[in-house]
Amino acid sequence: MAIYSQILANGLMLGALYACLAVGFSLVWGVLNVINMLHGSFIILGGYLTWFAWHGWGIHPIVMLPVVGALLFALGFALQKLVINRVVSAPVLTTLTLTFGLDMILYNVMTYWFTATPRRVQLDLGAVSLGPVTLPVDRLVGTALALVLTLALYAVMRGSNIGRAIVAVRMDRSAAELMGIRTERIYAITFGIGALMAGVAGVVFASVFPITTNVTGTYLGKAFVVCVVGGLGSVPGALVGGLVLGLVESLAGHWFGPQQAITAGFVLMLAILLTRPTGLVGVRGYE
Amino acid sequence: MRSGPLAYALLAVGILVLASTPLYADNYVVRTAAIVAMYGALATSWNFIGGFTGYPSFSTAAFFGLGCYVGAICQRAGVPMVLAWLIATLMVGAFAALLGAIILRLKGHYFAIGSIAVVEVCRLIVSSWSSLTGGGDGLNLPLLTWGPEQVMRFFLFVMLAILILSLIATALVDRSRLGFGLRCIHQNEDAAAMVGIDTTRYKVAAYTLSAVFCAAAGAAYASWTGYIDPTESFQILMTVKVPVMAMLGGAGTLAGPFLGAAAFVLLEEVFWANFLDWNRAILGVVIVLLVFFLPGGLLSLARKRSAGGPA
Amino acid sequence: AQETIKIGAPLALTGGLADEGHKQDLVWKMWVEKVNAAGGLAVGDKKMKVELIEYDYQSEGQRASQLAEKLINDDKVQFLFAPFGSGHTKIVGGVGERYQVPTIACVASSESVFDQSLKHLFGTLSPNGGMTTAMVKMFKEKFPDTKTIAVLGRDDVFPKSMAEGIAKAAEAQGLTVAYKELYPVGTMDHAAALSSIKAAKPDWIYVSGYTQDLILARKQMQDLGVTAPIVTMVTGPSYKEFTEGLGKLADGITSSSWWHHATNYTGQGVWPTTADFYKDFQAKTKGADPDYVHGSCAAAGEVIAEALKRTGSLDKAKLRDAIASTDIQTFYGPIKFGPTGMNLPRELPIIQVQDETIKVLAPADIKNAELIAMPK
Amino acid sequence: MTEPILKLEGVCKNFGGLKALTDVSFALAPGEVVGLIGPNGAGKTTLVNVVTGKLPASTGRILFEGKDVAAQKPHEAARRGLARTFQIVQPFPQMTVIENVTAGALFGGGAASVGDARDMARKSLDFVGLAPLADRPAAQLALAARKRLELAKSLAMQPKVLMLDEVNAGLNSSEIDGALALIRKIAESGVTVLIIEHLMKVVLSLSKRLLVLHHGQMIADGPAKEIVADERVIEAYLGQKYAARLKELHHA
Amino acid sequence: MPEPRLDPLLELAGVTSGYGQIQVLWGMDLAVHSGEVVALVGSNGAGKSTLLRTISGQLAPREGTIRFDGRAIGGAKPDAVLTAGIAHVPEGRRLFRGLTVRDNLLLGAYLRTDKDDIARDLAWVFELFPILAERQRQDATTLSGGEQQMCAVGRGIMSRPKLLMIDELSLGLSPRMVEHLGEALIQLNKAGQTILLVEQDVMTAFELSHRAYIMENGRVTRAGASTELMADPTVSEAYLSI
Ligand SMILES: Nc1ncnc2c1ncn2[C@@H]1O[C@H](COP(=O)(O)OP(=O)(O)OP(=O)(O)O)[C@@H](O)[C@H]1O
Ligand SMILES: Nc1ncnc2c1ncn2[C@@H]1O[C@H](COP(=O)(O)OP(=O)(O)OP(=O)(O)O)[C@@H](O)[C@H]1O
Ligand SMILES: [Mg+2]
Ligand SMILES: [Mg+2]
Repeated sequence: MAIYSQILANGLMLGALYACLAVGFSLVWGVLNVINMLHGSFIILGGYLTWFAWHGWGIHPIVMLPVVGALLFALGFALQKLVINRVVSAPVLTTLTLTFGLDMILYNVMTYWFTATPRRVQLDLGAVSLGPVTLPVDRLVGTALALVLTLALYAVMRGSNIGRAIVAVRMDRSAAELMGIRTERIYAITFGIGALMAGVAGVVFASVFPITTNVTGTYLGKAFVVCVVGGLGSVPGALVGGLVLGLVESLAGHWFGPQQAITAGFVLMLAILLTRPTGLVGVRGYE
Repeated sequence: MRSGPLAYALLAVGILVLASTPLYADNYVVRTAAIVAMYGALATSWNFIGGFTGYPSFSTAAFFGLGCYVGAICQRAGVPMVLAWLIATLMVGAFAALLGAIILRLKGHYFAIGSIAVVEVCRLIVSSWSSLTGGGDGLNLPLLTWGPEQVMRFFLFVMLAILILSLIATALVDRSRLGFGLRCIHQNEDAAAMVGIDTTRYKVAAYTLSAVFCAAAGAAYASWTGYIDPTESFQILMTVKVPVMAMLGGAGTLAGPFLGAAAFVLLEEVFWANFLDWNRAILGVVIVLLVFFLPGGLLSLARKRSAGGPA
Repeated sequence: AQETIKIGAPLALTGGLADEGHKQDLVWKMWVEKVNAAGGLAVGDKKMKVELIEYDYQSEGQRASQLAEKLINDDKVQFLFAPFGSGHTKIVGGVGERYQVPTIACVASSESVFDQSLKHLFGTLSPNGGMTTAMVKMFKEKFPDTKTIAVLGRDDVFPKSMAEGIAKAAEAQGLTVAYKELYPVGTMDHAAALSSIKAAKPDWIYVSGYTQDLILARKQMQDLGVTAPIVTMVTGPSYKEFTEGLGKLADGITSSSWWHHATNYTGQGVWPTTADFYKDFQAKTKGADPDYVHGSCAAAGEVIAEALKRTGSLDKAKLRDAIASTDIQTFYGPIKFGPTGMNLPRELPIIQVQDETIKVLAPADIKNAELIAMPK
Repeated sequence: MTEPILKLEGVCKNFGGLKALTDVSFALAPGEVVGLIGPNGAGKTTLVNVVTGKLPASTGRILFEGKDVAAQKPHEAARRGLARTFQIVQPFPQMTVIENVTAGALFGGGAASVGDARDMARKSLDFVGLAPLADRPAAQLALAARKRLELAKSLAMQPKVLMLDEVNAGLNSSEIDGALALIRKIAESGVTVLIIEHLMKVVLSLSKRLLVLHHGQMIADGPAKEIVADERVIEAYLGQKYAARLKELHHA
Repeated sequence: MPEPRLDPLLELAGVTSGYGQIQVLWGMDLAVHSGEVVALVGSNGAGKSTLLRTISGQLAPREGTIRFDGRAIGGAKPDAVLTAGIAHVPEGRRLFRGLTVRDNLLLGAYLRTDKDDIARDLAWVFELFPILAERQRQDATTLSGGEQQMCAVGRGIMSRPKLLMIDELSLGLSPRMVEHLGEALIQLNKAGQTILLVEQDVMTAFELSHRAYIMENGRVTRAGASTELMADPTVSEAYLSI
């Protein structure tokens, strides 16, 4: 029994990190209808910035959170404004190819500058015990941050003028223009928010996982799975998707061995794709 | 979409150039020609589902990888090489038909994701089924004992044969009821069903066609290199690269995917040889520029020239 | 007519193995520089300069084989250096075999690579086997209470063979294997496996994988309170990235390696002693420590030098036979290839991180510390 | 009365909790032209979708030539001779007009080859008067022509029953007059026609019999004259003012 | 009805416009005065929607001038035109799926920052169309066609425009629904709203408007008071019938 409470706790904490990793990707995909192949690299970029600040100047990751967020927002905004906006309404294959090409560039730049060495912010905050369950403090903080950030994003999407404009542009670009919405700007803001969330996830990840350019593909794959499981383009979807994936991987790892954990995640995703394409809590309209 | 004499001429020239490389060039050029033919076959296969039908499939690496493994396992069990390739082609084709019946219910981005997931799941399953596949250790195949030139020529002609078969299939489909139906589905699937097209069957047929040539190429490739492992056989990169090649040449056309593959492979050659640290980034830049300035693919250039404007 | 000796190397400069690729690149360039500064390599009685031709194969096996062919056909190299890792070595070795180009593998240690009768492939690392039996024996001796072992290995050629090897060796010497699983490439989290290991309460935890897997595993062990008197990670502590990434957490971790700069070998070549190599390396990298990849790759050059000297010609078949009969001493240790082309087994260093530095526990002649239990 | 060609018995269709169709029953005799009217959201398009297999019925039977076809797929419906047009026109936009119609002939009309289908398509284009635009891409057509293309495509399928979902919406009076003549011609060739339209002029001038859907229920089925005077229909659909206008017109 | 002012609120002179190589408008002249309801009728493809798109900035005029409220707005971007005071209710309603009725209405006020006034206008829209108040938490695209049209008009009103342009008020609506919406428009106009109405159903258009323009092939062919046009036999011949 003790082991199960531990497995569940592991799953939930991992799941929150997954949610954090995926929410920006989901937003960009849902709103811009662009599969952002750069997302994994954005996360790693955020992680590297955090690591260098910590390693070089001893700046605490918490301080870097807003800094990295702002930098990646700017990067995302600029990329969308100057590059992606030119083909934003083209078919899937075109936008995907474009972001794939951009990712090749960013990836190459990052391996050149940062090398592929795994780096880690050694905060090592220890762990707390709740009865039989051991909870690593950095993951707890990461979980809390992930929740706070996704909720903040949710609030922005639901309650603010910008949030409404983002949905409107997604649903009907030319009608949105008639509302006075500058669609290209909204696209750039959305992409910026996506990059911001990726960067912030990178900050959290840098203190929890070893960061290296090798894992950009893995992160991207996780983001895919989380989005599909939870439901595309919706913030609560990313949260639910992340948690479910974390739990499934954790339980499958325990029952069938770590070799099957990732397979279980993908199988879950395929099952959901086929039975409930809108995801567990997906909003209609993003198909 | 109709392929004119220009396309056929380009194809004939391209294939002749590839086939004649052993006459005048060294073995590495012959190898590059074989690789061009192989990617040409992969891109031409992809064209059935991605170009004709408009379904952004990223399953290529799954079919290629399964082809590698089925072929390798058969060969290790003592099946003669060419027969092993045939078995691989048929089995993967059957697998694609079954899989297609399931995942072709998805559309757009969802289909894209589902088809990528297929690659990952295949890789994971192959990798954990060690008793059959050797898991992470991979599998060794009997190496051909001929000299390097003979081996290379042999595989050049094998890959060319697969390419030519895929092109013939494309030309036949293009003129048939199937091709017409697939194009209708591409344009408007609801309307296609309403005029009496059995969309599920047609899509499954396209998906299967997109698999068989990949499987054949994979099985032949495995025999060629003599060693396969899960990471090399199921490469996400290949699965993205092949559609990019098709787009580069012109998706949905007869000659486009092959030309795109040739152009892409040659570009890669140039960049590796000359830019050690930046080859990936430079290729990225090229892709970005292509998306911007040549969205219809290389063939659209030729078409503009010859037709003097958009049709 | 040939003016230079050409050695070709497909390298992973980008992609998953970029770090390893850059290490190989670094020492090979060091070696070539040093050789050419001394006028080149002796071929019989004349000296010829060495040229190293590298291409980035982006950590993709298909491309590695393609570039190996390019090196042979276009660049007409006389020798190939195989890239990092058993899988890619196998691929490049296959190409070398087909063209009968001698290929030196310096970072492949799985016997499975060398058992397929590739007559032109030679490996400077000793077989993995040397890393398991001796280790079990030593740990049992020092810590007689060691009864159970938990093994977690990455599903990839080398780490998998290590995981399997250690489990077999442990069982053979009377230990119980309490847990043994492989994790797939691309695993982001070890919590589930570690929680199961924790429940099994083993006396010895053995994890194999690449540096980033191992850093994560160690960190999560700490987080989840998973401990054992002995924790071994292969090949973690052999790399400085591992200790750098973990800091204090690395303390107490044991491992084995093929080579360590604390050894003191004397032999032939541009670096007659281990100390010479160490000094040059430190100068080149502004104070970094080399690891076994650096050592083994640098020594690979000496194999070629020796073969050229002995044959005095560039005839590939003669060179191959000369390499097969190599029997030299180098700063890296003795190199003598067995019938499969692999360097002969020898007693390999068992190491442990103590106070964030690497200590050698065995073999006796280079030992500089005693095994200690993992700090709690 | 002859054996009905199409007959619905107790057809229901739910979307989650929403009852889009409740217990709908009616029958069409071969060659009949019937109008289907009802307020927005009454379920008219849904009815067409259910009959043509685009949506499965929740319960109920759909008999086509006496055979229960409730479980059919859209392409099966098309091959049986149940053709429809879409309220929002659905051409194959990048194909030419003739290719669009060829698709109808090839797959729904049972043409033996692409060549035969092309010949059938030409006839169909001549019939609707689109022949001059045969080689234009469908996307370039103006609305009226696009609606006629929908018609031509359906006709090429050699339908026995043709369901027209607002083919005249958005057309002006002279265009409507042209369309009316066309539909009459189709009906005369023996095709059973079900017309869905909000334009009473069209419905009344073509069909003697009207069906009225309201909130998914069939609230009236009978001769057009009686229906337009029915209080429930006026209340639910026509509105008093319009009904008055209609009455004036009848008197005039 | 309020007395129309003399100097036009919106004035087009010689406007040409189109899509890519296709020219649709060929020298359009048109004026709308404050307080008026002006109808624009004409056959399919005459260019009515194109005209509205050109005014609202979705298309740039190639030649000619568009003046609004004393300023030239030709070629301005949609957000600038909206700020100047023109709202465009597009053909086919175009409500935003995934957003509630209320959110759709609020998007009409996207460029406004006066919170209190927005709330007041929202209340006024709900008063005008009580059904929307009832359904305000519902996804807008699940409304019936007529309700959607109300929501679209309401969304236009929410920008508090000086001129409200409505494209195809009655398209796909039942006669009863058209009647209902017409009444709402008259009420709106009585409250001072200037309206430019594009309408296929000429009868409805004439009934609702003070003046009307008849367009053919991108040009104005007739213009005048609606009652006069309705009485004109040549007009009724071509356009009027039930
Ligand atoms: N796929 C669907 N999912 C959920 N609800 C639907 C779906 N299709 C239609 N509906 C709902 O069913 C009801 C009937 O719609 P339908 O389109 O059949 O009406 P209609 O009579 O054709 O209206 P109109 O005259 O406006 O075209 C509406 O409330 C509509 O919102
Ligand atoms: N996006 C577009 N691209 C190219 N041509 C267009 C486009 N939109 C409309 N057209 C063409 O412009 C002409 C005028 O169209 P417009 O929509 O303005 O007409 P309309 O008077 O509003 O007609 P309707 O009554 O059908 O709404 C038509 O010939 C149409 O085909
Ligand atoms: Mg309808
Ligand atoms: Mg219009």
